[in-house]
Amino acid sequence: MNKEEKRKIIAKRVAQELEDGDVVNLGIGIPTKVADYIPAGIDITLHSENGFVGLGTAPEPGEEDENLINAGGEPVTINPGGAFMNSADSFVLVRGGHLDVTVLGTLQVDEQGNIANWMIPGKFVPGMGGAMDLIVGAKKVIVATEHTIKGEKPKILKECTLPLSGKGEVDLIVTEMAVIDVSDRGLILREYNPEFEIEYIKEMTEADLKVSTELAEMV
Amino acid sequence: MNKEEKRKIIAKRVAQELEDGDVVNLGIGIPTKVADYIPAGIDITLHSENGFVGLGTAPEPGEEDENLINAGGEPVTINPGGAFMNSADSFVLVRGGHLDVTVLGTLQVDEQGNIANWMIPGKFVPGMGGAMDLIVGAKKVIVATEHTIKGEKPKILKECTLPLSGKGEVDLIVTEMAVIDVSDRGLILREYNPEFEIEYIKEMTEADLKVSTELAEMV
Amino acid sequence: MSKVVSLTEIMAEIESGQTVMIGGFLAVGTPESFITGMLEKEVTNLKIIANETSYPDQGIGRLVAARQVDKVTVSHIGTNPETGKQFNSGKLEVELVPQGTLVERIRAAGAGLGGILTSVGIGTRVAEGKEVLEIEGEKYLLELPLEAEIALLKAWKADKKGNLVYRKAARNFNPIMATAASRVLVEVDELVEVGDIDPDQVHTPGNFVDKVYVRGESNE
Amino acid sequence: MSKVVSLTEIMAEIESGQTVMIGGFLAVGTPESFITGMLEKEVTNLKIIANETSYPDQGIGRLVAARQVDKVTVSHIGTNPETGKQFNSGKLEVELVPQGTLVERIRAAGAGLGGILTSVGIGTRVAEGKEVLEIEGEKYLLELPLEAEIALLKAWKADKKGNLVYRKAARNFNPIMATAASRVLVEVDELVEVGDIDPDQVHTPGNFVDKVYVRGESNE
Repeated sequence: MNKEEKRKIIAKRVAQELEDGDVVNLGIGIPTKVADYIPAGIDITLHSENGFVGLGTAPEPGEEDENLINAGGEPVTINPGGAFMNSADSFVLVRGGHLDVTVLGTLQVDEQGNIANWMIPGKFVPGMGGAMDLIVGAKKVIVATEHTIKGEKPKILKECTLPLSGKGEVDLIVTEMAVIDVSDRGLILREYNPEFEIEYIKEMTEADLKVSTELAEMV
Repeated sequence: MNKEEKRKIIAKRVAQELEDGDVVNLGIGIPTKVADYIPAGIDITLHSENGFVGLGTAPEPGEEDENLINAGGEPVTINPGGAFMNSADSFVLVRGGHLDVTVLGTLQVDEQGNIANWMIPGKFVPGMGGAMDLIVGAKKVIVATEHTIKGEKPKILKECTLPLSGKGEVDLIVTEMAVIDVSDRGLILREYNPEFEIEYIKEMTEADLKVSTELAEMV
Repeated sequence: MSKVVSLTEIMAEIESGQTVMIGGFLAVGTPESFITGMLEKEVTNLKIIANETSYPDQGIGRLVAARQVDKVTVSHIGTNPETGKQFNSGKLEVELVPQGTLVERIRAAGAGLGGILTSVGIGTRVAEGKEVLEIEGEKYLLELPLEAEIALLKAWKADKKGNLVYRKAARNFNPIMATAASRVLVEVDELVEVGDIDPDQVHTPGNFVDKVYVRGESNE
Repeated sequence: MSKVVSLTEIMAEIESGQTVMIGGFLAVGTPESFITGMLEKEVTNLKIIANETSYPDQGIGRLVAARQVDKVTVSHIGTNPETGKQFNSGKLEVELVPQGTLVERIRAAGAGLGGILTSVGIGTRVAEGKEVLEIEGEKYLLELPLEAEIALLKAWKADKKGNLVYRKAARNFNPIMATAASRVLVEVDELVEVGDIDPDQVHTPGNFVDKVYVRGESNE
């Protein structure tokens, strides 16, 4: 399974978590791709933290608007019925309980629902951007990430070793191998990708992974 | 001197305190009348705390707009170049150092610059409306008031006896008798209305009134 | 997916005992059809958060006059003698809040803030019982968020997604209250199609709005 | 009484060592003519408050690349490798602030608030050295206002009184920064007559604005 296939599986599965009427913020990377797989017949409003709701698809080449980018700096469009706002109001939306779902990538996530995705001390310090606000503010925090680093090193840990972006805020982890609930009892394997053995998935997960009594295959 | 004459003297004198470019909020009563005496050639922007700048004159009868009142509930107009805003932004303007002058009436004012204009316990409790915000927020607080209650009882006291609206915030007191600076050294009589003897003005002022070395007549 | 409903559907959400924010400033920007509906439904024991209690025959004042209100959290009650009377006789609880603090407390709830610090009210009765923090030698009151179960708002135009545009001084508290209540119900003068409002000129994005009633529509 | 001036007059206000807010999000909504002017004037030791440091060849990033900046207070530096390099070598101070907290701290300064309480950052490095308040069992960071000597903004339209309208996602931090600096200097695409902008559709009222430069005007 190559990187592109993994990303597609993850984005597609995350999209199924969205419900009609949800206001959703999609982070950079895999999360952005979720927009391509939103099930037909449900109405999702995408929020772009640089200041609007109603984020649409990429513009046709040559149709880019210099005043209209997403939070990753890419040219985008706004759907009919969308609305622009200033950055303060944009984060009123995020922090004030008005955002149903945020989907974020990560460097590490752990069994307490902690997430670390903004810096590797001494190496890589991009900053948190709006991620910390999104993690605290969204009603549901979905981590969309490859299961491991380069197919080897677990990203889903007993305890994050990198500086945290948020503490105990993650609700769901979706990878190319598994759909994992973060619960009071720890991590629960809710669905697995039948291309992988359950034992292998556990091996590639540093955190303790309890198997749900209602375990199903990822669709 | 009847009530109307007193009010006119006060409003006219307060208007001379305004400077070109000032953003000004005028309270209800005498302060509202200040707008009628703004000197020609200076550009004053009036703020209405219910949500706009560029407050204009009263509309012609029959021309009232049901969506356009001042903070006292009277029909008003907005000048070209005015702008509406929500109440939060209206008080960002007030509290954030963006309001040059507020002119308020009062029940009592004292020599420490305290002002009491929102309630008489057990008798009259209208509430503070936006007055407390204006008193703290405006760069310059001018109290525009008749000098006494019913020509007898001083309103300018050693110490306010009614619940305060603001503490140490008043900069200037303008009455039909006098223009009084509130300074670190107490109240300074800067100008007097020659229709009144200085001794009489002092008598009608409970607070200690120091006479400025540059005492002038009110114009 | 249209948010447009009848007045009956709006009224079905309003119950006695609720905490209700009502937009408007001296009845300008107040949803009068909703007030009339509440008078007819005879909901009681309301806790109202608003700028003031208007006049006895207008806006929120009508609910006070009809004795349907237990508590008001407002900046002013002077224009409605009925409020003062009920307050003096102990029938109505009145919490007076400086206007700028009031709207900022509502905004804090809508913005997910735990509170704000303001120097307005320092040295006055408003400070009584409140925590005072000193920052760089300056004293500030800690003022806490104000939220509600229902916000009843008035806008000029809406589209079917609930995007709102307010008119002139009728904007006032409405856009802020739209962020601070669990349910946001809006009376509008005019309904337009989705896409008719320029996204640069939306005052309240539709995702903050639950239901829209078009004033004057038959009550189906 | 017109606030419209030349670029030279704008540049006369900007000096080395100042704390400067600059609008924009990844250079969209950033006053590029002002940035060019600052490069030419070679002002140095700037302390910049902005969303991020853009790209090395755009917006704020150009000032960083030219080593004119001592400190940035931003939410992100990942798009400008030059910022990271100068930070790692100790040549540039970087204060990283969560984006929502950053804009709310700027708003707090503009709104005359002494601070705000937010749960964003609790349990992370952002909380280090900050006061934590507990309210009804919930922990909040006390975040303090951020103000500046100068705000350099970009709007779409202005009238001669300085009323501003922003365009699409170029609005971002601009209207908030307009409230939080001693001097507010704005670059616009288009100038219109006073009265041409509907008072319901002004994004920043003119009284917050000191000077307006119309992009592309000859530099007289």
